[in-house]
Amino acid sequence: MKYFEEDRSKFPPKNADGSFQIDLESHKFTHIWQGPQHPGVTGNMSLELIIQGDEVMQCETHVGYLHRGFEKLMERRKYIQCFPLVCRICVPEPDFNEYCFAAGVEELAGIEVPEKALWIRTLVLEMARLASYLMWMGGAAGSLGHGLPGQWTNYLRDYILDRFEELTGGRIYHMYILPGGVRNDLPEGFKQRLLEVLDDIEQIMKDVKTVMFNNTVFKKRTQGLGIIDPSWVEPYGITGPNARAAGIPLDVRKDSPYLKYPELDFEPVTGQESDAYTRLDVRRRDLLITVDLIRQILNKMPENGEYMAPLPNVLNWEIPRGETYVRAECTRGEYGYYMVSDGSMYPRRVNVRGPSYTHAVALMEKLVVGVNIADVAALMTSLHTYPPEIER
Amino acid sequence: MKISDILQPLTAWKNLVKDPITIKDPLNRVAAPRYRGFHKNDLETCIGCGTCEAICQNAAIDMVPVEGIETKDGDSGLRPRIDYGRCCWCGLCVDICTTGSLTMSNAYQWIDNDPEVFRFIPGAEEKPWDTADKGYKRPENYTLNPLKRVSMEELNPADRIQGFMEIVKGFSRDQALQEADRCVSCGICVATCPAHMGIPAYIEAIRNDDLNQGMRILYETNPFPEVCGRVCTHKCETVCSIFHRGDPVSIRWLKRYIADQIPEHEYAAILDSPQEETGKKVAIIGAGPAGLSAAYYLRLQGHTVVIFEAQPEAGGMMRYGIPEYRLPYDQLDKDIKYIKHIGVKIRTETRVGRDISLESLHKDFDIIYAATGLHEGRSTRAKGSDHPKVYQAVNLLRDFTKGLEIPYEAPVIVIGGGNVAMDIARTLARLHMQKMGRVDITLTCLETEDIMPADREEIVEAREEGIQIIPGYGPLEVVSNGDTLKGLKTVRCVSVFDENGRFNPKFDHSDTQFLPASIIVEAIGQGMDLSYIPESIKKEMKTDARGRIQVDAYYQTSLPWFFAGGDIIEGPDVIHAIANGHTAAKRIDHILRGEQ
Amino acid sequence: MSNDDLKKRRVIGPDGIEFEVNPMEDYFCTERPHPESPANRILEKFFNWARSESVWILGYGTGCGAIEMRPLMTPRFDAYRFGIQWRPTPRQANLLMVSGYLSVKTLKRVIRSYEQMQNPKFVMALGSCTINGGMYWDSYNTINRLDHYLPVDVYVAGCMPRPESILAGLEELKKRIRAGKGEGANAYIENLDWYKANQKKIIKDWDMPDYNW
Amino acid sequence: MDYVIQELKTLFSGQNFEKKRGDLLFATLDTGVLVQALKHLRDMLGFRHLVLITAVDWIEEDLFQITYLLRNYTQKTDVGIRVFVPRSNPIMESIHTLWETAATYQRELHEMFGIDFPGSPRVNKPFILEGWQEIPPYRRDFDTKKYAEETYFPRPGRKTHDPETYMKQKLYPDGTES
Repeated sequence: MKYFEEDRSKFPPKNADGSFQIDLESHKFTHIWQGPQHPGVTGNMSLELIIQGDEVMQCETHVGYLHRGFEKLMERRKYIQCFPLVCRICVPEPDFNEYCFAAGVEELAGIEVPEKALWIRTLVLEMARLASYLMWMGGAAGSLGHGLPGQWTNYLRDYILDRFEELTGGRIYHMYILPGGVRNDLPEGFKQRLLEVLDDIEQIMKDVKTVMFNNTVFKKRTQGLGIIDPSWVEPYGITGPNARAAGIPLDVRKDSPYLKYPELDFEPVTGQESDAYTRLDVRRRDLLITVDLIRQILNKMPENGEYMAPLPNVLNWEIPRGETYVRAECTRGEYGYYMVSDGSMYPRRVNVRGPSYTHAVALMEKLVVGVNIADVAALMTSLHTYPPEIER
Repeated sequence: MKISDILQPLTAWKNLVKDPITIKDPLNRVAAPRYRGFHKNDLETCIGCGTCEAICQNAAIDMVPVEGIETKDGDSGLRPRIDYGRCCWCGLCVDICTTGSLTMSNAYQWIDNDPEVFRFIPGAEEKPWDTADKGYKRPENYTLNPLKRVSMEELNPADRIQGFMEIVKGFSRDQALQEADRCVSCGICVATCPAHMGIPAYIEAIRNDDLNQGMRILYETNPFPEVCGRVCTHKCETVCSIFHRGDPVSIRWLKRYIADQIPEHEYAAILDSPQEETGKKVAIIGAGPAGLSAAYYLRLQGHTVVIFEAQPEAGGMMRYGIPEYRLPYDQLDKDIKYIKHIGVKIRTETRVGRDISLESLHKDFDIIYAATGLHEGRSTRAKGSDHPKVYQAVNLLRDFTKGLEIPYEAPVIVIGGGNVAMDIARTLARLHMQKMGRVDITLTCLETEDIMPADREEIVEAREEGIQIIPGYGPLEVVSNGDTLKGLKTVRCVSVFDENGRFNPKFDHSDTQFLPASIIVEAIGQGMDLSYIPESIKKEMKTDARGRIQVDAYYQTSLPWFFAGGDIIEGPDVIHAIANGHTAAKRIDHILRGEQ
Repeated sequence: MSNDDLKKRRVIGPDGIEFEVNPMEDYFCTERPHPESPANRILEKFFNWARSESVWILGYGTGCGAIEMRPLMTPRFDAYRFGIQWRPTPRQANLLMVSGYLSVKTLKRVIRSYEQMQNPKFVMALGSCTINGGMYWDSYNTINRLDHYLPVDVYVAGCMPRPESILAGLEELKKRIRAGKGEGANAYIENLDWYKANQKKIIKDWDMPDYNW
Repeated sequence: MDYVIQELKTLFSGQNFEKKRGDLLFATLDTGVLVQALKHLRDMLGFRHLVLITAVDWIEEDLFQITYLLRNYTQKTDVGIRVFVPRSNPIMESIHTLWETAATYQRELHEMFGIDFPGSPRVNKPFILEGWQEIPPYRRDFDTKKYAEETYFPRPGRKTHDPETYMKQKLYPDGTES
């Protein structure tokens, strides 16, 4: 949807691959950096933009500001020592890392995880999804100068963090899903307190829908913005809500069910328009599904049972030679761990596939061309990218 | 554009009348009961094993000495110091802590402008959160290292009582790997082992499946792996850090596993051969563990070593004291043969003082090392204990090993609560079974069961084999009728040691028992026979008030050419004997090489 | 692309006139900064009080700690009630919050951001990583000790420090400012050579002026 | 999965098939046939989603393993294709023409392992690192701890003691019983 016609005759000629021919020295273009120190980028990354007027002609994503070399560090740590490390790879929802790493180790070492632990893991992953969505929702509203929903969702997220704190002992980094199970049982009265938070969330999400999604300004700015063609999903490796908003129901929870998802009743949310508004709306509805899933989990979870499989001495833990790939559906799409073991006490190689890797680099660079400079931030948040999982 | 889309958002104003959700006093907010906050350490419980340091992936923990904490058996005297410039509060150190001393409080505020201060020894440096009762503790039913021992296959009592077959089967490869896996390699045990064997190192060799390396480590400090792998008193296991929360690592059985797996003929290829001949000569009196151990290490240095042994075969108490079901002779022979293999000469049935004089040895050899052991039984000196049917355990065990007939008429009473008493009782039990088809043996001792000096498993196994044990009674009188022994009158012992810890039993004479017996065996301790040392030499040697030879830390007596070691110095214990044989050998080697 | 922008070159302007640009000299001030001496004592006390009550944080999420900024900015912890707020540009901020580890790439940007901030300015370091490397102590890409590169006023322990902790840290910072101890900016200028040497040792492609006014 | 094995075996002489969990298969192919094989997997067998490209350094064998992980969304199965290139001359054909997003992965591999993908867009441009002058950091012969200690000099004043040696010093310094 375009609201005014532009004079496109002054636009530069195009190259064979569809990109614009840009001659910076001609002074017809402006070369600006958005980020890393900029309120309009998600996290610590930057976009190098070339604009003409206020329209983006070319974009290059720069990452690496958060590179800590996890994959290298893991090679010199024992498996158990990698466990506190992995959750740091993605700050807003560390638990998917913990789960993928644990599941990979369990698969390579042949460990059977107790039933109760599987349930608790499912619960933790869904809680993480909730926390992450809620925080992102604030960012998405904020990127359009819409401060209010962020105030609401962030305090709701904080309630979830409080529940995390009493369950896992950690607020941001939970370090809870250990290879073999989880580190502790649910505390007393936990279910009740969590259910109360869920009620709050449902209540506030109604307001968020009214205030944000039904808001004319919001609609006008996001509808028609950054349309992902369904045919891009495969060449660009798009997963998660970004693909679902394009009408392609990709959801690891359904496609390759893990943990207790086969026993839970839900349908992946999809959209049709595939623009920023749809992506945001798909996430909002997915958030509500998560609330429902947590209720189901709490209902079906057995009261008692072991939460940890017996482990060998973790200080001398050698894992048989082999390789595997484990995936989980996080808020942004497919989160995966490719692990190679050489039979020693140290992993040979762990490769983390964060969904933002494809979304924030190749896809973003393509989508942002032709977008108004003021909408770049909104477009980015609509893709829901987290830089730490790109560069690791 | 719908008009409702413009008006609806205005409903947000309703929040104006809602209660605020802001935390009033965020600075003093208490964290969750499980919160992983700052560390606490109970310095009394902590043993400074350093496992927390080993698991910390951030290298945040240093083990440092702390004032007021002494280094002693089972406690390194070190305590963890945590660098909060490294810590990530994962709590793995708490999870792996072998004693459970390390915990976390739920305190979380530490602010300073000096980056150097974020380093502290929990427990030793006073912190506001030391008294916090909430915080992360290791959950129950959750452990990162297996606490249960791999069970050892043993003959069941009904089978083992039939003969002198070895009871303990030994680990299979899988079992050994699994048990070796339990070791956290803290090394606390090394100091307690009298021989200071490289325990974590050889356990690691088992884990790596490199038994040859394991063998080399064993022989660095102990040339009797087969013997010690079976009958060592395993003091190391009593201080094992895993013992604080679970079963100690079966260090003894793992040692045995290494030795058992390597056939005798491969020893020479694996182990070091003796160095070049030095031409120096050492005579050793007594081919027991101390003598043989000294001989082995002296021979390795290239000295000529001759051992003089009174008995027909080498081994000393290992052969003539320990029954075959605990230590099969072929295993003992395996160790001794290798010592002989490297060139140690053993002259058996040569009693110094009778067949050859000490003076002539002094003339022919540069140094003499005496390790003649404790082979004289001690009497209870109870009334009537000079009766001919009252025997000494050491004598019976020696005769039995030699293949001589020993008396066994039921009922038998054994007096004594130590391992020798158990050995003779269980040997006789086997004889009873073979000759009579039933066991009729009663063992009585001064000590109550909790302080009986015998190994726990010996007591349990003796009971399983049908031996009745009556602890807490002392012998009062041997009742006899001429040549026939009637039995033993005992009296209840109230306390064995006085307040100074000296042996001074007190009895309650109102509580006596009469135990019928055909023979009585005394097994309350052994004495030494030093008659081979001529008075002229003895006079020059420093002795204590009770006539015992005085030695320095290297087992050298006041005569520079005369060393003494083994049980006559240290009291009865195989591993001590082996250790001081090694110590003496190192000193002797120094002297022979003219070093100080 | 970025490095070429700062190279000295000849360009033709929109009006067709060719001229030389040398961005390093044209866009940046080459003069060395000077320490600022305090105003008279009573006035300085008042200034310090005012500064302490208006701590404006540069909204730059340098590391994981940035995740705890959102709760602080929002109603639950509501740091605004303590006079604290977040600003989008360095020119408007006086507190640089280094939220955890700094990769070399980020450090370069952090230095620029810090130097662009107006005096007096303060630095707060969050988490283990800024003290001694934290869990990335052996990483090839993250610094170990922040105090080698920037003058730090307050350290907050934790991984990550909770919002409550950060608030306590801010309270401590306020106290320091009021006591006249928030002299980090002057300390940085006084020891500029030392700081620059440290920075240049690890920022291998130093392509900016020594001091980014 | 058996038909995939069959096809890979007959058409591209694949080896070392390794089935994991029933829905994940690993196979080794020659570098020469890789692009054809990936194209075949994508167009004929429905493996249309490129999950990731990554490398493993087998320094002992002097080889880099490059793994291409593909997913079939209809069958819900994954195939991991391994190829090995020599460490001394690590060059691999680029597949950015098959999947646009492959270029990003290849750029990272070039930077982190030093594996070259001629023709891949921006492959020589630094991606994550900036001003890096050492050997590519993910290679196993790069010692990150040593580099970090030399470059970022950890805070001094720390000293630790090994319990075993410390107890020896304290209790039996000359190796003998006290």
